[in-house]
Amino acid sequence: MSQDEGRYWLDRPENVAKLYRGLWIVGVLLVLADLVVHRHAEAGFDGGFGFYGVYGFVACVALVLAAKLLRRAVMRPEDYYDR
Amino acid sequence: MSAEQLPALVVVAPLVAAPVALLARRALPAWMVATAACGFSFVAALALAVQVTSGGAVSYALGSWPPPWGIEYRVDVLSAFVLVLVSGVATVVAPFAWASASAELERERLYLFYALYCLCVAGLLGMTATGDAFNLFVFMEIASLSSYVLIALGRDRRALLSAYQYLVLGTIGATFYVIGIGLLYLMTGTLNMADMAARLSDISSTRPVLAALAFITVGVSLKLALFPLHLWLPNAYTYAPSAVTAFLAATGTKVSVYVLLRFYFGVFGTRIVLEELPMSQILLALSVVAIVTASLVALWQADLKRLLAYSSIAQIGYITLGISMASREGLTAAVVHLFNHGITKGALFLLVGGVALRAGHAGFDRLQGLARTMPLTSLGIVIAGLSLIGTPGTAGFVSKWYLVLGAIEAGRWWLAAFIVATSLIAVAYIWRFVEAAYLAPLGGATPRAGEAPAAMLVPAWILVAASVWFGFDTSYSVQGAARAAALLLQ
Amino acid sequence: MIAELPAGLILVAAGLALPLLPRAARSPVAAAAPLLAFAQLLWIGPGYVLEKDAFGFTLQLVRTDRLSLAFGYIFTIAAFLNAIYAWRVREGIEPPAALVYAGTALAAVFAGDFLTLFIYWELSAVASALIVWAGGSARAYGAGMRYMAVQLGSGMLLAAGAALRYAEAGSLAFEHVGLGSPGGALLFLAFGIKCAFPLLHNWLQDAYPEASATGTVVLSAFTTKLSIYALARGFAGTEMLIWIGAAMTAFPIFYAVIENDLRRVLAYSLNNQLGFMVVGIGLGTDMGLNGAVAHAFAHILYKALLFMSMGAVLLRAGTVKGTELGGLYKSMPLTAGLCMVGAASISAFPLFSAFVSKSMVLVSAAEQGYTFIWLVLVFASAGVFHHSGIKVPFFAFFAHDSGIRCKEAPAHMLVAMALTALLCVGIGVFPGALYAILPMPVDYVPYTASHVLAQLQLLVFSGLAFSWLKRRGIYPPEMRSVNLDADWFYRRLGLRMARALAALLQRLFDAGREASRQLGEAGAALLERLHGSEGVLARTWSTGGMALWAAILLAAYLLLYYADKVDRGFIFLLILPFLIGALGLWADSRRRDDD
Amino acid sequence: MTAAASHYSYWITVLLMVAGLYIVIARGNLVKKLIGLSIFQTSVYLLYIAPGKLIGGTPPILAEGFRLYSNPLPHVLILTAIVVGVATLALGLAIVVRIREAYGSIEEDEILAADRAAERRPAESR
Repeated sequence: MSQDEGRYWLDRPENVAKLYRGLWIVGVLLVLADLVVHRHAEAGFDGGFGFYGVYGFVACVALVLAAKLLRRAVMRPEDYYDR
Repeated sequence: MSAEQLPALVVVAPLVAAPVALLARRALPAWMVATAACGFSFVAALALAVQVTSGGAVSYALGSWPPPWGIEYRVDVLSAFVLVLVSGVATVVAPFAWASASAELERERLYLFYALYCLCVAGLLGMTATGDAFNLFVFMEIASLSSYVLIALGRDRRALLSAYQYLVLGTIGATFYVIGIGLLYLMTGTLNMADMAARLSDISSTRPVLAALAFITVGVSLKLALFPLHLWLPNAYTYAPSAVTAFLAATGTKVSVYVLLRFYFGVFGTRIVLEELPMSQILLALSVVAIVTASLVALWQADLKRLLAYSSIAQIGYITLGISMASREGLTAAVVHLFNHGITKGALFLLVGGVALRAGHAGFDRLQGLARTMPLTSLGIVIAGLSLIGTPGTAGFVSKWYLVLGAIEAGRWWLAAFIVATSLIAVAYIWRFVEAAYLAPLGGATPRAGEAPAAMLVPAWILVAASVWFGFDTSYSVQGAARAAALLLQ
Repeated sequence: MIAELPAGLILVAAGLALPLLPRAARSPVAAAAPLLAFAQLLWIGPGYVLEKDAFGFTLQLVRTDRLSLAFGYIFTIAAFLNAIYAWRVREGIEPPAALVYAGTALAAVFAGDFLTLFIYWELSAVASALIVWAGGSARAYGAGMRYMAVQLGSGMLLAAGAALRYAEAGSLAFEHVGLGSPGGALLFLAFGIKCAFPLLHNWLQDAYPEASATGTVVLSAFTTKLSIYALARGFAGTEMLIWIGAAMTAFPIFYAVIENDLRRVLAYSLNNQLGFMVVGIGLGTDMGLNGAVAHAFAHILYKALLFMSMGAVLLRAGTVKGTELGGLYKSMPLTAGLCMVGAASISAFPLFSAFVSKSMVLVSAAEQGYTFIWLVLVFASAGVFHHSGIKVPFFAFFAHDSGIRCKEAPAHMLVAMALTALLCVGIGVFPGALYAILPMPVDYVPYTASHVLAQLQLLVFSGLAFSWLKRRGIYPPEMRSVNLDADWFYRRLGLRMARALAALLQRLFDAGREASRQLGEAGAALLERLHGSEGVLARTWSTGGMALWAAILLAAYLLLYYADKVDRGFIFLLILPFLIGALGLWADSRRRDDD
Repeated sequence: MTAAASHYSYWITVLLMVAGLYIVIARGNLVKKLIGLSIFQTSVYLLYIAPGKLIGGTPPILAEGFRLYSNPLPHVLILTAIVVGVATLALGLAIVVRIREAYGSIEEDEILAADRAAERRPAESR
């Protein structure tokens, strides 16, 4: 591992941070685009400003938190069924 | 040779071949005579089948005495169907018997084996072809006596006791049958079955006729190994020489089923048997018990041959189940299963015979990893086993399909579910073979001498192929059975 | 001549012939057969019927229309891509089983009646079980057994349903069925098992990841999509499907988040994608059905691509566990890129395939007023991106470097993946081609500014959620584990109950035996006493016992016949001999005991 | 004459039948079983032949002054049945001889016990 240290752009944490910040900028731009583009609502309320962005973010955070809870309930050692 | 003489020729060929084989006193000519006679009968039976399909029943008056005074040979759709099965299996088993019997029996006495084989074939064909009730008894005894001897020829000493037990039980069965015929003769004054049926219609509810029905039912049930009269069968099949087991399993009980059908529907008539008497309920109950118990017993057998013998008892249960429905579908199922199970079980016993030849016997300890040393044999057993289960694409499926159809037609949902559910037991016992042969490591007792000789493998695979073929092309089996069912219900 | 042969049987025949061919010819034949079948399908087109009389019915072996052809096309394409991907696998049961499996599934799609459908349904189940077993491990064996049992159970229900249906409707024709009758309900259940409805789903996550690298790719294409086809044919517009489908989209994603085995993650997402199709079928509108079929078409491709990339990882790195992988983009950059095409496709990025198919289902649900369902579907779409779009590529190719350095995937796998990726992008860019083969006329434009923007917002913020949780350390780490699912009921609870039941039965049996032994000592169970107590039905009987049965049966028959005709005296006369016989037997046995 | 007495041949038939069957069921000795079997078969001979004889009937030869003939057919049939019976008995005895050679006994329970013991032995040694 040491010989390719630094050879790869993604190995450097500051580059990853750049990507992360870039993604936020893209997100904000997309939400701002809601002001420009005429939104055609499918279900009535989804025409609102930034609906998809908020829903996507909240849904995924909720998903992961719920999954963490689920893991407490269902996780067993890997050889559970083999015993 | 005209078509009128075919019914007699079918029977006479192996009957004459028997003393010829005896006189030959050497194995090879005796075998050749036997094989040729079986082949001839097969061709004649096929010709008969064609004949009766297009032109109706063929009758032959023995010694030119017209029926009902003389003995009549009468072949209709149903009997032609059974004749084809019996002579066909006999023809396939004959080449197998050359290699198998040579290995299992003393060479000097082999010719006797082939003479007996001819007699047995002649007896079974005669039972099917004759239209005379007493003549049927005589042929039944010819077939039985020769099969007692054939079973006693098995290598294991237990074959002797099995043959003895079969002899006692078979004789009781045949005697019951002949008592029944005697009572019918007293009441009607005729032995010709068609004539008897005509004369019985007025007096069918009288006491002697009912007694005759009881005696004939029990007698024939003994012969066809209907639960609980099956007890002679497992040992007889297990310890008999392989060729004998295969032949008898494929034909012996089937011909008895034929006799039962003949008497129930052809002589006594549906009205008395199935409407006035609780016959169909008894038969249904016995069939259901037979299927469950025999299948379960099969599941725990330590020997594949014995396992298959018990499975035969269960399969006979399916046949009698079809009869008990007494509907078009039910009878079609019974007749088609009689045929399909005949070829399937024949194939299985032939293949197991190959295993027994290499391993001494077919105990499961000899089957561990068998697929590696005898791949073709193992594959054949699995394919025929699938047919036994009733997997789509095999002959067994066709039978089960009609059984289920018959059950549904009669509004008996539980019965349809029962048929499907019990097939699962068959899955389990066939799986035991798959597990041993394919999934287990090669066992110490597993034969390593390779496949059985081609002379044994080829006949076996012919029947395996047939049990797949008749799963796809049902034009012969199902149409023949449907015609036979229509004839019986007339 | 070739037109007379059902397209599926071309594959089956090729599969059966495969082991007989020289090794060098096997892979070309395996690849050529699907092309031949595809060409045949193009040639015969819709409205073709091939009938044959069997079992006393007229069976429709082949019946083509726009619905079955759409599935036919994609099945043959998938079989072709599989053959390329598995080019180097020439030995063993897997290559022939894969072709037979694809062929029987294809034939099932064109079955015009339930009997034909049932036959191919069962054959495809057996062939696919062989593929699971070809995985070779002990776990694959166990999973294969469970898989086989479930699939055959589905077949059994199908047979029972078809039989009931025949009794109800008098016909075996495979047309719209509906839930209104017991037969319909059984068929629904049969299809539902194969479609991995919630609680009936576990065979999928259980078995697929245990197959070999190539085997899982094959498995992912056919079984479930066959059931999607069957549902679309028989149960379009059944409202219950909407709710079932919505549940299917939602619950697997929770499991996918915490699952460690990346192929199992994909199996969960497979389940989730099926949900979208089931909802579309349940809606039953033109657009809903079109969406279901289009999504099935697109799904087979991108799911195959994802499984292919994970197969390549399994082949080169030896594992697909999230805990053991990471940083593979350095060794396998092409595979990583192709995997991301698949990830983008399943996540429905604009210009990728699911964008043009899945949205039809969503729009249709919204149009029908199923707002709650619509919300669930949008949530599930975000979730898909989360686990299949991000998690799978991230943990395999990026994340922290696991230190694994291996070779790039072999050329034939890369070719197969590239072809599949090309198709995924092609559908995304030129949706018209896919829309042209859908069963109903299409009146839908996927590329509107509003739709593209909404989708991008959803995906980008899902991605942001992932990165944010990851950077905050909230995201659950990958752990080596087994997660309990509905299969616990039969793998644990069922097993324990079966064992307990067996013990109970054993005890009852022992007690019964003891009781009957005591009865026998009292002289009541004569047979028992004569013959000992082990395995009454199974052991060799004495001749006397056998003959006694004959006598008993005779007496029983006579009694039954005469029951309503005869005076009691006569019956007594008939029984008397047998009573005497039984007494004699008993006396005889006593005598011998005394000796 | 009462009905029962006038049909005395039937009673003898039933008696023979039941006696024969009883011996088959109750006797463990293989030879005795065969004797029982023969008695059982004999009952059938009587069942057929007795009704064929008419009281006052003569052999069926057409002649002046005789109008009542006995039925000859049952005799012919039973001739066949007797042949079958003899063949069965002979074969049965032959098998018993072989059984005696193989097991050293003709008592069925001893033979079954020997078989059972032989089956159990390999199972225990395993």
